[in-house]
Amino acid sequence: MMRKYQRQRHRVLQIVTKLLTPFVLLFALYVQFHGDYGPGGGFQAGVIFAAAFIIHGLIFGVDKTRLVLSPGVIRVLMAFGVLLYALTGVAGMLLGGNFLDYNVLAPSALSGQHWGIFAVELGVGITVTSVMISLFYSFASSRR
Amino acid sequence: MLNFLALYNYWVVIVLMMAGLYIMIARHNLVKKLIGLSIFQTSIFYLYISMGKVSGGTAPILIGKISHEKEKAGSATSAAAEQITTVVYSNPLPHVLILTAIVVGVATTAVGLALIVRINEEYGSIEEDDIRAMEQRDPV
Amino acid sequence: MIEQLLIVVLLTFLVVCTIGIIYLRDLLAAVILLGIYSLTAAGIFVVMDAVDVAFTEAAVGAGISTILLLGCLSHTEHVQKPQRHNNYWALGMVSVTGILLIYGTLDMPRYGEALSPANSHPDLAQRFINESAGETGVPNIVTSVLASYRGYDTLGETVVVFSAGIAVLALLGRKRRRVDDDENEDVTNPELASSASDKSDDRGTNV
Amino acid sequence: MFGVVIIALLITMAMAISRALLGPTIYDRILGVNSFGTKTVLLIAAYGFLTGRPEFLDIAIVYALINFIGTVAVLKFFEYHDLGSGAYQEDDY
Amino acid sequence: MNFFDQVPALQIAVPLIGAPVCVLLRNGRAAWAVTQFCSVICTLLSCMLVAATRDGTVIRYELGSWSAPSGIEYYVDIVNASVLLVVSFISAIVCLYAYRGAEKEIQQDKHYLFYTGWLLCITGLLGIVITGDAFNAFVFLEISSLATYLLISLGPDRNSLTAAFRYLIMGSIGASFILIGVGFLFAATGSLNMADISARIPIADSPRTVLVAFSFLTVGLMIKAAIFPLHAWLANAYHYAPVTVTALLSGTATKVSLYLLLRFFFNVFGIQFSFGQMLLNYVLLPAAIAGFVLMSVVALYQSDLRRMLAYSSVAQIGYIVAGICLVSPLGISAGIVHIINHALIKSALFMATGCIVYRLGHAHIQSLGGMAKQMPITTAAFIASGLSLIGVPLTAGFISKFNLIAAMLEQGWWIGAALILASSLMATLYIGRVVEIMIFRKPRTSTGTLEVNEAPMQMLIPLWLLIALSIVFGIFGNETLSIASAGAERLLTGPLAPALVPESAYLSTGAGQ
Amino acid sequence: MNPLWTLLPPLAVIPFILFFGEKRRNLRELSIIVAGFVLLFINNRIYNDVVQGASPESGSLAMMGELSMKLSAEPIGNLFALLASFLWVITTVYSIGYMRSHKEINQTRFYICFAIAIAAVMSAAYADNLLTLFIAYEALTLSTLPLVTHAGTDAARQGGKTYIRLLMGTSIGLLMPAVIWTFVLTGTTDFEAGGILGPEIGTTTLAILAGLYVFGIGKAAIMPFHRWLPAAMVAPTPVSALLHAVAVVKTGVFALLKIATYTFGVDTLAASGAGEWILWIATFTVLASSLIAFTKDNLKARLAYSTVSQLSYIIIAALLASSTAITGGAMHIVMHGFAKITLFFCAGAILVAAHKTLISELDGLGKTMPITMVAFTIGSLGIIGLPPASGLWSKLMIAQGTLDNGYIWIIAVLMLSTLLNIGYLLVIPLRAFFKPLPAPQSEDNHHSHDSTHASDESYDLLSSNSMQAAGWQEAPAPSLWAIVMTSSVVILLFFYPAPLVELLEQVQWR
Repeated sequence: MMRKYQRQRHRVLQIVTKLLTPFVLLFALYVQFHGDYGPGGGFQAGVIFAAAFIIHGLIFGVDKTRLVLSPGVIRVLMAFGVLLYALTGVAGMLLGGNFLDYNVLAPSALSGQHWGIFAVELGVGITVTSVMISLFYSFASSRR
Repeated sequence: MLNFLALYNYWVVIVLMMAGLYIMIARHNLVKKLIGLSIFQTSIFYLYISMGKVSGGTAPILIGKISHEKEKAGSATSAAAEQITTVVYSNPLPHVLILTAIVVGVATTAVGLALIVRINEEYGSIEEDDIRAMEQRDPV
Repeated sequence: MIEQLLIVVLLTFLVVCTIGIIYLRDLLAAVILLGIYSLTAAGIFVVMDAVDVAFTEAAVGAGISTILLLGCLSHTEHVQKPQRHNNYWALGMVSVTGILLIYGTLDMPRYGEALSPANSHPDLAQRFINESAGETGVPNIVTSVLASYRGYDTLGETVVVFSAGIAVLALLGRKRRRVDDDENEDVTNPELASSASDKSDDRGTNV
Repeated sequence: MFGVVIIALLITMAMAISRALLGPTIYDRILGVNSFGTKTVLLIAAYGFLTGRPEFLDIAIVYALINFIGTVAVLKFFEYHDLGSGAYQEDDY
Repeated sequence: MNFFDQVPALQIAVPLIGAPVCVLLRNGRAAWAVTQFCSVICTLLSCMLVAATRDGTVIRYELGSWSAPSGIEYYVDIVNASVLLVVSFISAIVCLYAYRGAEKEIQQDKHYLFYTGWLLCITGLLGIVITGDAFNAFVFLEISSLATYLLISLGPDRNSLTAAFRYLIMGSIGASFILIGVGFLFAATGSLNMADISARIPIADSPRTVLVAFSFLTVGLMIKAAIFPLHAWLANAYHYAPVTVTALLSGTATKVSLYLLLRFFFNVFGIQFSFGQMLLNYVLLPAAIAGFVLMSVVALYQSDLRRMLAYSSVAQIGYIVAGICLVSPLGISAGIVHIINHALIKSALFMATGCIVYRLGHAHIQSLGGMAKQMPITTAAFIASGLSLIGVPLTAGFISKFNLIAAMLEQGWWIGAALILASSLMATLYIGRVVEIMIFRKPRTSTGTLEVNEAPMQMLIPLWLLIALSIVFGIFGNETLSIASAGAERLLTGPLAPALVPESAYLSTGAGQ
Repeated sequence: MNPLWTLLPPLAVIPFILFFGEKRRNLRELSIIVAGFVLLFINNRIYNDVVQGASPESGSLAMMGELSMKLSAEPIGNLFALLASFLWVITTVYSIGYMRSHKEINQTRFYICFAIAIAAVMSAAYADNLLTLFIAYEALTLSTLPLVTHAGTDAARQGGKTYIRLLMGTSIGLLMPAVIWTFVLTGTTDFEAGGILGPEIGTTTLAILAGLYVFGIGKAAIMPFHRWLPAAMVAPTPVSALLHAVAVVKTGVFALLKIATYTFGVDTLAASGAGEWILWIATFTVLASSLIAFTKDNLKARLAYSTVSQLSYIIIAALLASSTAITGGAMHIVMHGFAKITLFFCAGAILVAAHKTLISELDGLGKTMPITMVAFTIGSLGIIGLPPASGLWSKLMIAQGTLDNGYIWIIAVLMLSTLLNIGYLLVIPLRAFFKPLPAPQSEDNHHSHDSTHASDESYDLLSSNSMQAAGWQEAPAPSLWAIVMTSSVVILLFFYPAPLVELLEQVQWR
């Protein structure tokens, strides 16, 4: 009886969260890719992306969120983001420029810059997302 | 007097900064120390951002249509160049620096908090005094 | 005018929050005040045209930081013990530092000064504002500087985040849960400090 | 017009902050911080229109989101003293 | 792509890419292999840089191909090339040692995280050293700091956690001070590039701001470098960290901060400003001297070997700073030589201590009795590196001490020279005390014998490699001295870029027109 | 011949010592004696070169900028090297008897350290500059430390501690700054004829510098840095012999002579009077240590204080800054070296054969150990400087040197000290020969007094001593042979000091 009451009590949050999460994710993607034109960028997008998972974890319990996005995957993504960034830089080196030189990534300097910035922002976003989620997992893991 | 007003921002920031530093040094609660660190660092960010503000300026996101088509890149430049003659932008550089610094700050806070959780597990306390007493009782 | 008023009032909020944090012994309240502090600071950043910074400060300072602090507090006591004595030594040191800083600001470029060295440097501030769009094709100067001109800094920043992730993983990773499994839950109780110290012993053997 | 709005917002923010600071109960503080966050969202929106760059409403959205998450987190912490528990599992009770 | 042009970037890129690779591998052994590989590659790369810059060449590498003040650049001359070499070499050697050395101290399932932290630490340290951008140095300082907090906290007993936390607080204060300093410099000059700053400081019309920037950078770096009154974090950190980590840090971390201090004092603010106007030598020299005298005394009274060596480190840092404060070619080169030599010596000492801890589980000085019988090679290594620390001839320590005293006497600082000698004598006492116990004291165990074997070969070989190197540098001291005096010459040339003429600065100002 | 060759025999013999080890100890010791003879031969070749006025030198190894490590032969050094290499052979022979009959532990280690010490002495003897000298000096300190602490007992540890603390302390605290200061003042540390420190440096600086050198070379045992010498008495007797006659103390005074001659230059030193204040301390040391020697009943301790006193003779000789005095000092290194090593060998022989360490126990020992006691008499005469022993010549030359620079009062001190020498040294053979053998209960006493030897187990003399038949209880044959050898050299040098004089005539004073 009591439990049922509890369940009822959290129903609103649960539904709101379920509704909200896709929009938050969408917003994160918007911030990620619209960062060139407005405020935002990889870092902010990563945080917002992580925020979607955090609110999920807060409402449904972090164990449930772990099922959605397992710590193993998080760990890989964490490393992948950094690698993506660094390898973009190395790619510049291999194509004849300096480290992190985007001009050489594509035939024209401007589109090279475009791709370069896209790639590194993505790298930042992935790392920040996964680290933030990982932090949340670590701190919120159930004490009892 | 004018000087005083113009520098008022800086001074408040310095007061905040020192308050943060004071919390870090003088408070014996470990979490409080980290909160102090946050305040300290945030005030430093504020110091930087103040330097980049230009009176009458606006956020350093170029106003006007900039084409992101690759072919039109050349003309976009000239369009942007026209714009900047009329609009004053604040200095973007401190913003970039502070974006980095914020991230660094939160990373430090996260590591510090993780350490606190572990310290609490091992010592059963997050008070500097208690921990020190315990360390003295059983030096390793 | 409104702008200056906003800044002054918001700064006052910051000071009020800080004083609250210094004196409040309830850490939860301190965390809440820190959240307000960050939101206010982000507001000031907006007023100072640093929209990206405001964005980040809000997301990180008010969001992630608060959640991490709460996560930490959920493992620990959340009332600070009364401190027996005030630390006058620290106060003195901090005051000296503050006075030195204020001395340093006396001939700093005034707030909003367009001709200050920082804002007029031909190769940095001016170049970014005037040339970046042409050189990178990105209208958000902050993004272009962040990802391209100073992309190396941002790489460093990403690595910092990564380091923090690694550090927290190492500190609170799998092992901790194992401890939870076989230890009693009441580790926050200071009376059980001895049991906590026992645990440090089996950390070595528990590999 | 926007100036008046901003001044009004500042005053309400001051009131919210005083509640958050003075307490006395934790609910007062939570409510204080929540309404403070809401006012900030409004403030930023208003300021964006005042300076003629309303596209920065993005930031306001983030604030709203963060404010929501923060409040949920604080409440959850206060209720269960734990952030990660699944609120519906038996072992919580 | 010309490979040699890319060497500076590879110096950072290699360990930086190695770190996430370690995480992806999730295997302790594989992570070790990656770390060892990266360290060795870094060592080779920095050897190339030293070779290239030895004749006074300056290598400037523009990241992202953005020209210098706008983008970030690497600025490599003989001063930082040699520090790069020290850092990566120590890392390579200690990593070899860590293969066995870390296995007991660190839990098996955390090994890969440990090595990730290791690589991140190295990335950060190398990044600080190589960069020519003040803010970038701060960013990499934080990378290395975070990794260091992690490495220290992995220590085998719970005190390592508090040690890491205290270091975190002190380190963050230090880093924040550096950030403030860089900020004020930015306010005064509008630039972040060290060379550009050095050109603009003379025309900055806000001397107080520069002064405050200077003070904050100095204090921040003093904290990071553990210079005497601000050294408190070091003892705990070195004591409770895994010994392997201590061996790594003692050779690298403080040295890097000292390098940064050198760079700022001499090449960014300029000698005239730092020492003429700010009277830095009158502030820092007493601190350095008090440091090496007091800390040697403190080291005498330690009951734990690691702690003793930690305090001795603070004392040795005092020597380096004292050398620098003389602002003479001889003094600075003595300082730089001691940066190199002390890295070798102290790492070797901590590695020897690590061997003891590996077998004994602790390093209480009083219970080291019988060590010479049970672990003769380790004991011999400890004695050999201890002699080097004292400054006995034919060891690296002698070279640094000889030059330091010569520099002191050259400037007529009799008292300084005498105090260096006094502190050397105390080093004799505290090293001698340990050696005496190791050789003569009967073991304290109930059976009267110490039931331990010699440390494994994988630990002893790198240890003796370092010692051999310190002896080689003690005999062929010119190898290090020539690098150091080239470095001193470089530092004494003053600002990195010629000062701008004020008019041109105004002319080029385009804001608000 | 390149003086670098002198390092070869002592270093090359180490692998042999290790290889033969305890198992084949005869071969082990044979290899050392062979090495000793090779070394003697090399030094002799160098002697031939030097006597003809040549100065063979080695290549130099650049160490720090201009500073390098280099060896070169000059007369004083060659003299010292000859002495040391000759005594190495003899000491080894003596050790064979002593160490075996005394059943010392770790003999292999003992011989290795001994060899290293000899190598260090060689490099000190032929050092071409202060830096090399300093390095050799430190190497000698470190390599003799295991010898001092050989027994491993608490007393040995205590003695070793005093030894290392005083010697390392003075060398790092005083000698090193002196070397560096010299380098800073002159830009070189080379030994040059006539010295590198000119009078332009100023008397005060020179006086301080001289003080730093004299006190910094703790091995010269000037008061108050003499404590290590009696403390090092805990070592086995061959080591004491090495320390007090050959290697350590002689390296100290030798270094001082060399510094006086080639760093200061006799002219500078004499003209500035920089050494005068130390002369007072040195003369005080001479007298005070003679008086202390009087009070010591332990034979080795008395000999140690006698050494302290004699060393200050040489310090005085160095500081007098006259060529005659320095020549006398160099001769005294040799004369005193042979005489004192004889005395120590005798002390060791008495310990091994009769288990006696106290002078008061020696009554009537002349009956059972006549050879030893005769040698002891000769040694004593050598120290005192009475014919037919060689000490006379060196003492005379030092006395002559005092007159050169007008320090007449020093002659008085020397006379007084000689009288004291007679008092505390000659009394010992007198007791041994003319006092009757005491009642046998003194056998029990020696255990309570003899705290210096841990492994002083009762040793069955009957089984190993071949001279038992004659009613003598002498030490084992090798030891006895060594004693005879050194004591005869003491006499030989009285009648035939010419080679030494010839060599020392080649010293370039300016």
